[in-house]
Amino acid sequence: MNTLALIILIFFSGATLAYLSSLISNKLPGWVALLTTMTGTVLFYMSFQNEQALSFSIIGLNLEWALDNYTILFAHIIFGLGILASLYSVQYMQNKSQQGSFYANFLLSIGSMFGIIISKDFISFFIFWEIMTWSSFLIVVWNGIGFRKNGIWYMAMSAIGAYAMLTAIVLINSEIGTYSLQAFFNAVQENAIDNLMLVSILLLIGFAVKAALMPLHIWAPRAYSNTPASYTSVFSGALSKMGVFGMGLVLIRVFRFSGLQDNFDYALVSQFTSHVLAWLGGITAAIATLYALVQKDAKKLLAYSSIAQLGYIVIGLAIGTKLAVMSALFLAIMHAVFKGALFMAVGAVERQVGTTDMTKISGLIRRMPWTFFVTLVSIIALAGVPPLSGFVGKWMLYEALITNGNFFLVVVVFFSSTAAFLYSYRILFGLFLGQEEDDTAHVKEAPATMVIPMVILALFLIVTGTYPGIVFEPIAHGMEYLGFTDVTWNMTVLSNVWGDSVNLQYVSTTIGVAFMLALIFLTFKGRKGTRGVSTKDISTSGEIPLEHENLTFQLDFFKPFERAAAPLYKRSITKIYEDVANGLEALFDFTRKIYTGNGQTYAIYVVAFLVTLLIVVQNML
Amino acid sequence: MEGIGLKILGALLTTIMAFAVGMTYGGITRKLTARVQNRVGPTIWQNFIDLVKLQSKKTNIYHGVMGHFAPMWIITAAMTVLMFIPVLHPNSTWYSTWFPNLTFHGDLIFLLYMMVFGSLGMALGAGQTGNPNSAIGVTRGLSQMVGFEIPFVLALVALMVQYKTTSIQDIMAIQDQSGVWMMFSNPFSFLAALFASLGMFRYSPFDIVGAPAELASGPVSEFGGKYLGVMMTGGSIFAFIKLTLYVDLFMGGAYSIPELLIKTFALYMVPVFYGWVSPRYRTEQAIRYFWGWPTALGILGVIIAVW
Amino acid sequence: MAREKETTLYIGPQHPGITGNMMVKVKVQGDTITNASVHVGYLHRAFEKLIERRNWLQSFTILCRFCVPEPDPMELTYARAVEEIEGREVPERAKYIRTMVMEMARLQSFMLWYGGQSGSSGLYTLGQWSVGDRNYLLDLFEDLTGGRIYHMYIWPGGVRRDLPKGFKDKALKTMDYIEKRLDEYDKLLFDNVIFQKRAQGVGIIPSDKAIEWGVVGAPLRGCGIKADVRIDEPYEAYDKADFIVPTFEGGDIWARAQVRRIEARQSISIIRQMLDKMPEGEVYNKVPNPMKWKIPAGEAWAKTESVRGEVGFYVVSDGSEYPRRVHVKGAAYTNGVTVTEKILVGQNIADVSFILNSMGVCPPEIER
Amino acid sequence: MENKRNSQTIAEYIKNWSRKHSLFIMAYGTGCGAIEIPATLTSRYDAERLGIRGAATPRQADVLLITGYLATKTLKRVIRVYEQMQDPKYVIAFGSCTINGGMYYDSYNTINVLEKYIPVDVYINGCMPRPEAVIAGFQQLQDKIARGEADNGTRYKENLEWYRANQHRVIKNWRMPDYNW
Repeated sequence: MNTLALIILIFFSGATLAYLSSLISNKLPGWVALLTTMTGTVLFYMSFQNEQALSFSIIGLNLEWALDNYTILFAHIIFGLGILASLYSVQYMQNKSQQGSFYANFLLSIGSMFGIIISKDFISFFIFWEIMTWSSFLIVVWNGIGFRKNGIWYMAMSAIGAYAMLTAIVLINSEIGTYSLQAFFNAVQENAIDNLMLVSILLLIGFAVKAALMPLHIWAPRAYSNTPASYTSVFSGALSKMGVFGMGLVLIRVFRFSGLQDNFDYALVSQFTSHVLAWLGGITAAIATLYALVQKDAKKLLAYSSIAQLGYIVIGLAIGTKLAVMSALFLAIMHAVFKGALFMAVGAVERQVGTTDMTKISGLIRRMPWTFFVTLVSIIALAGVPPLSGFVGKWMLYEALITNGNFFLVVVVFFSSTAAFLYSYRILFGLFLGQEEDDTAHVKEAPATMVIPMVILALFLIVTGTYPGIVFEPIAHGMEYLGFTDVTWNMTVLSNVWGDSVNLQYVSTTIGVAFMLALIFLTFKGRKGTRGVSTKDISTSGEIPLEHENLTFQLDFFKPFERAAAPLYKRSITKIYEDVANGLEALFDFTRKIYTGNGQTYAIYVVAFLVTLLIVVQNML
Repeated sequence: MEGIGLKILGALLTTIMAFAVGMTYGGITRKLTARVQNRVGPTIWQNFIDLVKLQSKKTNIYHGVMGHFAPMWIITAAMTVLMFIPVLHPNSTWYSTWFPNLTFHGDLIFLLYMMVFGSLGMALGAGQTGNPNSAIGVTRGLSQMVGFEIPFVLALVALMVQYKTTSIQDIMAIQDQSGVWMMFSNPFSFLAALFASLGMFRYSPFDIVGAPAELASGPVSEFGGKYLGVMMTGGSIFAFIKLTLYVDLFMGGAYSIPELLIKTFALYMVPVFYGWVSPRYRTEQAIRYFWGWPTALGILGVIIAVW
Repeated sequence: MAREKETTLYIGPQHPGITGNMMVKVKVQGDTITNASVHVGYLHRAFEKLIERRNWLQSFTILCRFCVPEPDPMELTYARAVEEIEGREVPERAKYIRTMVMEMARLQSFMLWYGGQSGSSGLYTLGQWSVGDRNYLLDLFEDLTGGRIYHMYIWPGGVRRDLPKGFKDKALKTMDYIEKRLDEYDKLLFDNVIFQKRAQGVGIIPSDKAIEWGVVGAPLRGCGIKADVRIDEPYEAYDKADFIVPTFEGGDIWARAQVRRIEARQSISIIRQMLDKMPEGEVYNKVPNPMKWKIPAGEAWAKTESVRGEVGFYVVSDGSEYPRRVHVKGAAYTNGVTVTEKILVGQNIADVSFILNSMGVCPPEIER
Repeated sequence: MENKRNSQTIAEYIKNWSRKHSLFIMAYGTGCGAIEIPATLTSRYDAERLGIRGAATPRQADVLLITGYLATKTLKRVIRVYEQMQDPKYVIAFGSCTINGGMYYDSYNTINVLEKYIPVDVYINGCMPRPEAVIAGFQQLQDKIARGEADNGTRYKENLEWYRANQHRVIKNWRMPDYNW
């Protein structure tokens, strides 16, 4: 049997099995899921060197599945994160109820993600897309809490995306008569599609929803913060990358290498759309960052941070130069790694302490040192500080923007990544630093099966900080699939088109040597008589604090910044949507009055609708 | 591999020079400040004496591992950035012998990010001590950083666009070839960067991080003895780094050490002068300040650089 | 008890931002103060009790230590109360000298206030200048009384000594110098945009609440209310001096600073007038042997205007060598404790020491 | 005595020399003597020329100034501040009140002899001591440091029990964190 089909089958049957096993014991599904992901992953890595392809037809539809280099790139994310997340999940979900449905959906979504990236026709692409959406939706509302608050936005936004995508698929089919992706790309090359721009934009909307691009992002903070952390790392790390996957296909294969750049109108529109997207990405990054740094809840903070990071990725894809795309794909992988690690770390805190509210916890560093280490490494990578891998992606993005002439966009990106230091510090301080309180004195480090996946991810960040070539290699292959030629990369040296470079090996060596020198000097000099003291022993102006007084700075962390940036915080996008929704409700009220209950009236409506549709479609074609 | 010994010697020399210059500038500032304030003031070597004293103090306490690491992060960041910054002009003979270090292996954007490394360590260390003043100081510092980075980055973008390179050597070389310093060819960007430097040096009115009367010196309030000494060392190296960076980028670099000293000192006096006559801003006022005129100047600079 | 949400910040007693030895405990949310409580008691020496064990003149050693930055109003007020009970006359020249000393004390206190303002605002140059220049005034005091800080110069029945030789010239010269310097301080402080931004609209005392809360002194006049013992109930030679009492609207730090700025000028003017108009004659209506000096039973209430506001002494004598009871109504208590607690709420952390300084808080006077 | 400086090793000499010329004073005005500290530090007397400058927190300070009488409430804070200072540390006591209670000898709320509660290096007599006297006191301390005789922290640690007992005698409400000295 074909491996691709086998992997899909394993995941889907694993999902069923997980659900069924939950009827026996609440502990079983976790192991079933772990086993399934392991089998799937092993199968994939055993076979992905061979060119895999499969095509079959069901009820007259030709379905094609195949592996290519671009697919493999994303498959790495899905399987890498999937297996770590399911290992993490076993202990994390230990005492939670309804594990059957959780794991079933968990496996379904991983399987369907793999299905999406191997789909070479629109039908299976869309089916897998919907399975992914639904399974993730079911996890968002898994515990039944806050369905209306959290799930509804996700469903609404996903529906918008799905309809946009479906319309695009139907339009494509009406043009070229087939659902094959390859046929679509060929048609694009030959300029055989009339309303290509409309199709592309519709597809982009569909993908932008998953990539949480503004203004379609509002589902993300709610959905991310409401899911169990073991899934959130997959959700934010891998599932959102499906949007990136699709956007990459559209923005690069359709816009950039369509062979239509000579067509002035087309070039203009595609350029324009790219620019709009890039700016949307920039604005997403900036605004989401601003929202992230006012969050009280660590998970929410990370959710907004995810949106911001995806903004950078979208910028890279929309700019579309070699360096930009490379940075976007690199950031996509790195985001999967560090955000996966961060969500896992926050999940560990949630499991051990019981909350992720940063105003309620502080000083966990001595209680959970490994979790702190992982968070620290991930945060440094997220902030883009050398010598960790986040810097590599940021560097390439800046260089791409500057060399490409997007001067003001680079300032926006810089603003948001500088502001990202604020929330980075917020989360480190909020959870791990500050006063060590007595009410968290009993807290212990998370179990090993939770710590190990996190540490693996953190180590990956450290290694790729000096040797990003490990990741560049699959990216370069993937970019060749997208149509770039001569994608150059180096194991440890970054360089831009102007010939300026950064040698990461020297960077990390220098940092290492300097740090070792400082460490030796500081640690061994005057070591005698030095005692470690608790955080109670601080200079509070000579006073002795009372028991109930709080000495950790927790509330409204960046109030002065908020005040300074007050105009940027004024208008919330959620509010705008709610206004729109209220308007629509009024409209629907009005519409309901039209329904008279008379069959003939309905018939008239239907006919009128069809006529209008006909006219519209005629004009469009 | 020949000349590795020479390289290490050069790196050592750079570090010592940066340290000595940074400390001496601090001492001169103290002396000048004292003269402005009708005082005799300490000797200009006072900072060195303070440093020796701090190192000779016993360290009775430390607040956990991050508190112990914080000074190390600062000094590490300082030394690393120093290695990647061209201290003198690449065409000068001194440079090729003693100061090339690793300057060909990093560029401007790398330096920008590397400079944050130390602040992050400091922030973490200050956070672990558990002193609320420290945490408030850190949030103030980070907020202010978002403020002054905007004009600074605008100036740098103008620079990179104008010269079509992100390498500092190339920027210096182009200024040398054209014979016009950046500060004259694009004065708006230079002014924006200069305003940003006020925030970078944290003299009045932007000394909101430490602000003794408000936060009892903020982040460093729990660090004494050798920790404070190492932080002081890192701080003076950073002062030298910032000045050298400005000289390299906007004043065409320096061919000899005396020239470097003159240029850096002239630049250094700008925030110092400003500090003598200014009270302290509140945090949001400081941020607003940077987002006002300096940013407008920066945008103007970019527009001029593009067209 | 459950842990509070707001962060507690201890500003004082050991804190560079506090004026003297007291503590302001603030609860902050973000950097906004939600609750402030002023804690005192660090300087309590039981002065009022100690005075009961000292005889009428020995008390003066303790009296001047009530308020370290400006001790003279305490001496004067007490002396006036004692004089009132005993009915002792004060020579005309002594009245002029007393007025002059009072204004000199006021002026040096303003100089110290400039120093405090500089420390809390980060404008250190100003503080170095003004506190340094204050030494010239202290030199004058030294010439006149023999002490730099504590003078014990004003006694019941006048002042201890007449002006030393050449004092007038020296004083006038110093006044010229100080006046010149004050202009420079104003350029540095009041013309500074940053100071204006920091001071305006911060630490507002509502003018309709000012009387109700018991605000006195410059803060009261900064609310637009003209109240000053020197013109309301002129004592010593104030009725012969020509001066204005400035008022400003707003009740914020800026208004209080403006009040002080003008009052400093007025003090110089009064000192000059006193030196000018001073009649010749005796300065001391000598008391008998101080150790055996008894004053008749009775009680008296005297008040004067110090730099912080109205200071009142209520003195009771039972006819013996020792005061029966001395009660002090200090100016700093209401300003520094009750009012400060109220106006700190809602302000920024950055403004705490600014507000404390503008309220003229003087912890030793609060404690007694 | 004179020989003491010569008997120091080079390293000790450098240490003591640097300590002598760099004194960070604790900004804690405990009593009325604090009024002369600004004067000492500012332009006319300018203590900074001797390397004396203010420090904001006890961690960074070398010299604790007890500026005058100590109320028992303040004593508690002073002890805490003193214990938080890093070795080597020095104490300078201002005014007569720290020696024998001065004019507050019969007050119920002040301590009379400071030496009983924390070790003192230098006393500056007078009420209040003039800035000249303060600077002279500092110079005396500097000489003492240069001779290597200023061992305030060691003295405190060695006689901790005695000091603690005295402190407990006056501070009734002893609610202080424990230190493992």
